[in-house]
Amino acid sequence: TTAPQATEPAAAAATSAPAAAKPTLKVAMALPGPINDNDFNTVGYTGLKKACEEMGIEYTYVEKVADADVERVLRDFASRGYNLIFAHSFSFASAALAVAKDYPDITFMVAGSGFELNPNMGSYDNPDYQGAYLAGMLAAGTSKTGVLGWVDGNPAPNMLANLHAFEDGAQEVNPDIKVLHTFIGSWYDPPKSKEAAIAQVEQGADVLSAQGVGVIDAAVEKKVWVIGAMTDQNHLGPDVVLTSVLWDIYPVVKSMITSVSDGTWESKTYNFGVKDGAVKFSDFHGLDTNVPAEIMQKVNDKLSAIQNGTFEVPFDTSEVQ
Amino acid sequence: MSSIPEIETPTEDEFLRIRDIVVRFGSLIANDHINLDVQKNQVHALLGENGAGKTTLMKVLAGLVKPRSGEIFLENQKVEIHSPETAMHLGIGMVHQHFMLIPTLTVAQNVSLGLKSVGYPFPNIRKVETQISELADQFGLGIDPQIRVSELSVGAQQRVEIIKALFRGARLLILDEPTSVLTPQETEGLFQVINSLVQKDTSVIFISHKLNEVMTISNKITILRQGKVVTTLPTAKTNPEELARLMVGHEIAGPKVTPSATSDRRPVVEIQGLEYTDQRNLKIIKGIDLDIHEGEIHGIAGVDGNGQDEFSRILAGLLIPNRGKILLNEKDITRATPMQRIKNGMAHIPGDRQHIGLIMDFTVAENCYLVVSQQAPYSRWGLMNYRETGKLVENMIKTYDIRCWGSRQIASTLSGGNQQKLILARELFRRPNFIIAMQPTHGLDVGATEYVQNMLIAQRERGAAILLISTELDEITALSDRVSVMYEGRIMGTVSRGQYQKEQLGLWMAGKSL
Amino acid sequence: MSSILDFLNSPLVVGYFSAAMRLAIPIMLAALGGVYNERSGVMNIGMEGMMLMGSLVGFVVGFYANNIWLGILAAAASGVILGIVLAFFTVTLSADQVVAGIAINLLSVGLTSFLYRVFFGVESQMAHINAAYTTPIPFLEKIPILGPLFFQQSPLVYFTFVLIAISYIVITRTSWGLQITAVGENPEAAETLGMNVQRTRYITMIISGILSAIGGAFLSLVATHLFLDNMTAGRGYIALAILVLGRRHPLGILLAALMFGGADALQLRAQTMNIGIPFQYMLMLPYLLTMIVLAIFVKKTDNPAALGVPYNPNRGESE
Amino acid sequence: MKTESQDERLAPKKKPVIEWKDLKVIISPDLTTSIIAILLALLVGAGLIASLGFNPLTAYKTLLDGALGNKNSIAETLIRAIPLALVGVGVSIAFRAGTFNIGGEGQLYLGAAAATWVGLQFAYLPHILLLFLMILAAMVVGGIWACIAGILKIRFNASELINTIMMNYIAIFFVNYLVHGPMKEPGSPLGQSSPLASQARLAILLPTTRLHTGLLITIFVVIVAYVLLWHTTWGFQIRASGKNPIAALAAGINVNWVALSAFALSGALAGLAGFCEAAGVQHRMLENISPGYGYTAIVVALLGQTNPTGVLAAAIMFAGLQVGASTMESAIGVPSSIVTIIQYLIVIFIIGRGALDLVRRKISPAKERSK
Ligand SMILES: Nc1ncnc2c1ncn2[C@@H]1O[C@H](COP(=O)(O)OP(=O)(O)OP(=O)(O)O)[C@@H](O)[C@H]1O
Ligand SMILES: Nc1ncnc2c1ncn2[C@@H]1O[C@H](COP(=O)(O)OP(=O)(O)OP(=O)(O)O)[C@@H](O)[C@H]1O
Ligand SMILES: [Mg+2]
Ligand SMILES: [Mg+2]
Repeated sequence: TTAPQATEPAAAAATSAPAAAKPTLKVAMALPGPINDNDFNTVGYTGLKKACEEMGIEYTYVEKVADADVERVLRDFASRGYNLIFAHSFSFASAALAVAKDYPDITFMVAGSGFELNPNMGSYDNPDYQGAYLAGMLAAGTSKTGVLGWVDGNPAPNMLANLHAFEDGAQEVNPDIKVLHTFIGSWYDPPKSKEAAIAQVEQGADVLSAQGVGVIDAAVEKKVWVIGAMTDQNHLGPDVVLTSVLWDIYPVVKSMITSVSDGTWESKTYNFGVKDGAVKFSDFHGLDTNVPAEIMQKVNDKLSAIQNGTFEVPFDTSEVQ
Repeated sequence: MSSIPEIETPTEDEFLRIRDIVVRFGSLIANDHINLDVQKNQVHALLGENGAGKTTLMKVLAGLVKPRSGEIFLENQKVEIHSPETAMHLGIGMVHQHFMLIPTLTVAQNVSLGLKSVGYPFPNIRKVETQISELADQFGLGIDPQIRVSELSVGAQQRVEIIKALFRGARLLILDEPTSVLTPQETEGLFQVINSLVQKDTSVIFISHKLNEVMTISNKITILRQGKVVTTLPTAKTNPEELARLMVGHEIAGPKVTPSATSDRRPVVEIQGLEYTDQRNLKIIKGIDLDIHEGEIHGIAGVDGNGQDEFSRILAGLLIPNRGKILLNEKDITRATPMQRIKNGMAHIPGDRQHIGLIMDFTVAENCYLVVSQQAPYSRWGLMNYRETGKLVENMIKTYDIRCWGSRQIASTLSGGNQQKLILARELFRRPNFIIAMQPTHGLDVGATEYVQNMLIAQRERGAAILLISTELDEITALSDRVSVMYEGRIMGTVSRGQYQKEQLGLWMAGKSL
Repeated sequence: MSSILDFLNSPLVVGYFSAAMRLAIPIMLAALGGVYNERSGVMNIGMEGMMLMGSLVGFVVGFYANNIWLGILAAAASGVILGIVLAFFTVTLSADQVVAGIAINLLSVGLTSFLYRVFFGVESQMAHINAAYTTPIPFLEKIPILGPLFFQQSPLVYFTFVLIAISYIVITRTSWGLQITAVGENPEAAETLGMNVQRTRYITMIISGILSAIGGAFLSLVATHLFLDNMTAGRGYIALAILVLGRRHPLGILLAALMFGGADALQLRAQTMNIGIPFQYMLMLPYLLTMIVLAIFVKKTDNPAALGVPYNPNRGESE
Repeated sequence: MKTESQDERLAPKKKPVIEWKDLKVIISPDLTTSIIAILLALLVGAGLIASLGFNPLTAYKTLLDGALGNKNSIAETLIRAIPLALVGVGVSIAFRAGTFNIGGEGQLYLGAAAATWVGLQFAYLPHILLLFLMILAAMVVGGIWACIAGILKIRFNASELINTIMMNYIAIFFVNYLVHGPMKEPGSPLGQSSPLASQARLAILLPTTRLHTGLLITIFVVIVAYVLLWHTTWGFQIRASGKNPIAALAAGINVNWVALSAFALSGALAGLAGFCEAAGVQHRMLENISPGYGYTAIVVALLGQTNPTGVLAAAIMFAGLQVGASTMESAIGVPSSIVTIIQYLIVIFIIGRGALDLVRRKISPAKERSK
């Protein structure tokens, strides 16, 4: 074919030698799942895209990277001149550390926290557990049965932190609240997530927390409330998705690009949470009338408390029984 | 191509006329310009050695094999038989050498298979059942239409096959070696059925290797040899000796066997109270006591399917009996593995050479050292010694005259006779003192048959004990020093050489003791 | 007496049984298709890929046509195509049936992911369709246990029951069912009776493709109303086990799939009760149960005699 | 094809000692068709790539570059080929013994877990001894896990194909339990074990890359498997039992034992692959240590025609495609699912090479008739 190659600046850039003139910033991201999952990976992809396009930075990504493959992908990025690399999964930490040690001039950022860092490797937490705390309050306050439901794929640390924060938040509103939780053993099995959620509803849960695709569908079918996660998932159930706990990594990406460019970057765990507007509730789409006013008030007070630092959501990744 | 000119003017009552049929399988010409005429209300016999092309010609009539050239006329109308369905519509029914029944279905279901006329899409099995009973009464074919085929005896299965053909309105019934699985008494019954068929406007093509049967039942006889028609004769004008000569092309001389003195030789194998029940809980072997002496060929006669196959497998170690004892050279081998038996001097020439005898995808060489692969010097410390096996294979090929282009030829591409030679080479090369030979000449031509028989006799002369299981009574009586007859898993009786009486053996084969 | 009835009609019991059925349906559909192809003597290891493709195609068409029945029809069409492809390899070319099936499965993973993006792009909100959930059948839904199992379900579930009934009749009562059995038990005999062995096997493989694809479409159109990469999550492989467990009989499939669904529904409920067993052990339950039942109750002698054996009619020189 | 038939016509009528068709069987009968299959699959892939608005040539160049372009990419390709080849050789041996091992995935997981456990427990042992023990643990555990399916087959006649699939789920859930429970790294939030100490790791083979000595183990295994299949009695018995178990039994071969031992060996090799991943790549046990190597390896075994050397070649090709695919995705944005499609189209076309024979058979009788 004689298709013009002008549409592929990335291809040209990939072959040009990076350290020739001035080191321009090039950003790459490895994501563990498909970028259209409307969940964790969509958050990563849209944050990367929004920040880079806004700042005119060249970027790339590889999706559906298995844990077993990530080290190779990161090395591939590094060897092709990407100098700010996001490893968008807690499970990529040890691979990223190994690569970071071999490429001291490149900055690595890994999602999550609690693992070993390197002078050129930091991490960005996903403090959606802060949102989960608020969601727990909201859920407990809205629940009439005193039973909440939580469905998840696997006990990943951010998921455990989320669950524990959700439980804590719920207990703050109603000390007798019961939170049911189920792991289905797979991230991508919507029908099973749905069945797990239905099982919880049948055991009395009337507000669910959707940590996997499929839970909202159960809420629609069983006519119970559900709180979405990561992106605004109201469109999946306009009558039952009370709100969604949003996480946005655009602030992280943008801030990293800036600090790496001007040399102020330092190795630590960055925490862009409620305070920075990276974690928040989505629009209630008019459903907020279903939440008792005093609960809404409590939740908003808590939100401010988190924002001004007077309250810190406990971070707990211990395994559940 | 036929040796005598055909009469070209068709006679009034001619039913089927076959002209210049040619069938090739690759380079092999199975039917070479065959001409054949079958009259109405007659039994026309086809004779010929194994591989002469009889079945192939019949499959052409049944629409299962497409001829390369040639014409077929039915009642003077030229017909094209494209498929089994057209054959059925033309009134041609065939009972195959190997039964074409579905064991898991009932008789009525088997009969209605593929027939739209019995109701479509819902066959009216009830109606078929009554119709079967009517047909059975009409032709004297006793059968219960509701029974599962897997529960039927071989003779009954054959009656089902005949009913299947009649049910489809067959006016020409082809019976391909129908008697090879029947007792003399069952054969008698079949002949009555054939006679009543012929009287009721049906023609029959009857294939058999048994000359006396052909003489009894047929009106005309056509002899095939190597795909060609040798001649067609009216039965009345010939005799078995002439037929035999025409079939083979030369006079047959049976193997020369001198009697051996059985009594003072030591028994190599002793079998006591052997019983075997299969997976379906059917008692197959119902108590066998038998011994085979040094330098003796002990023949087991009997109609196929009376437990001979299981018996040979039990002796070879492929099946474990439920009860009883087998001693080989005074050692108890009842539960021994095949390897332990082989080490103890056993050799096994299985009836099914393609499935049990050889690994068809292996080379000639690999098949040659299959048994000795675990023994020095052919392997040491678990490693194959290809220099030694090479010598062995070369030796075997030479000694047993295995015709192949080299030891790396794949066994499945050998001719049947050479496959059997390969098995003989492998099994006899290690000079066993007990040989199980199951149908060792089955499917072989005269030359190869003679070779195999002489090999067995040579082993006997060497002092080996040989168990010869065969459904060919003539072969058994010619070779054996003693003959036992097996019927429904039992030994009906044993006689020594010189005391054989066909009638008595036949009664035993039919399960009737004296 | 009435307390037992109350218990049987309590939401927990009713919910458990209807969940067992919902979890069973997709597997049941695929396994039901397997009844046809395995009875005719060919294996379909490609069910997983056919389900996945069915769930994508069903979803795409269901979404754009805004009609789940059209989606199911389209899924069935994709099953026809994959069925023909697999039959071409296994029946016509006598390729290894296991390897060809696995190749279809792995190909489908790539193909569905690719096609989803072609239709929905990567950045839009997750596509989602709206459809009715359950359509209980009046009066019958009130029967204890049987009501929730059979009569409080979505229309596609009723459709599945109809398919099972039809399959039961086809397999045991029609001449074509006898033909399938004949082809699977003794292809040579079938040939002498004028049956076309290869064509029969093609047709059974196509039926199998259709039912697997509908099973997949159930996941995306009825169970969850959306599509996600690889969302069948191995159900096609499980259907293979259910097929053997149900002894290749439509009613056996119904029971075996229900057993699996029942174990899965039980484990999902047991997890929320915090009984101290790690959830991973709970997740193993359906698989372990399947293995145990398989070992104890199913004999290999139940297999059709010609299963897995390619058949090439040797008609002299015509081939 | 044309030249071939002309050759035949021109050839002297005298029958040579070894005919051309025999030679063709001895050399590689399927090499040309395999190449045709690959080209065909690449052609279809090019169509898909072009349909997305990319230049297929650029895409393929990037793919090749990513797979083999420099020392590092070659190393990465080889790293990925290691588990595929090891499991693939195992699958091949089981296949040659007439059994299907679809359980490579679960056996790999358990092998990796066992090796890691030994590596952590006995970290004080000297390097070579420790590695040896880890290998032993991985192979024994993988082998025993496979044996369960083998014994169920022999004892209950239960299909090993179905049981190994079920056992994959069970093994993976069990490993998930381990890395979140007893084997979990203390203090870490992640579902993974503690890292292996340096003496429990495989050494780097090629400096500045990740290529580890697992490659040498793999090459060793390929050679051993080759010798095993073609030069040992056991291998001979494996092949005999696989081709015709009844004939093998009648010839004195203990078929059950041979099939079971071959199945155990195939499980052991999958376990060994798990060891290589844990000790050579991840340096610990992870909950997702394999992205489906166990399933891919079945297809790799087929592509390699169940010959150890062929399997190694097929594994390298598959690994190269996968490695190149992610480069292609990141460099020019072509989704990697296209490469998955290409990979399995290759497989499907190779299976479909029988169609060529079919066409040939359809044509040749017509030719003969016209003579
Ligand atoms: N499908 C086939 N493919 C290749 N060769 C065949 C096929 N069927 C038959 N033959 C060959 O054709 C020849 C004639 O076989 P046919 O079965 O007609 O012999 P027959 O006279 O019936 O012998 P028998 O008495 O053993 O039944 C044999 O050499 C046989 O091997
Ligand atoms: N599939 C095949 N491929 C190659 N050669 C074959 C094949 N089948 C048969 N042959 C060869 O064709 C020839 C004829 O085989 P066939 O089985 O008809 O021999 P035969 O006349 O029956 O001999 P025998 O008397 O030994 O049984 C033999 O030389 C055999 O090696
Ligand atoms: Mg014949
Ligand atoms: Mg022959």
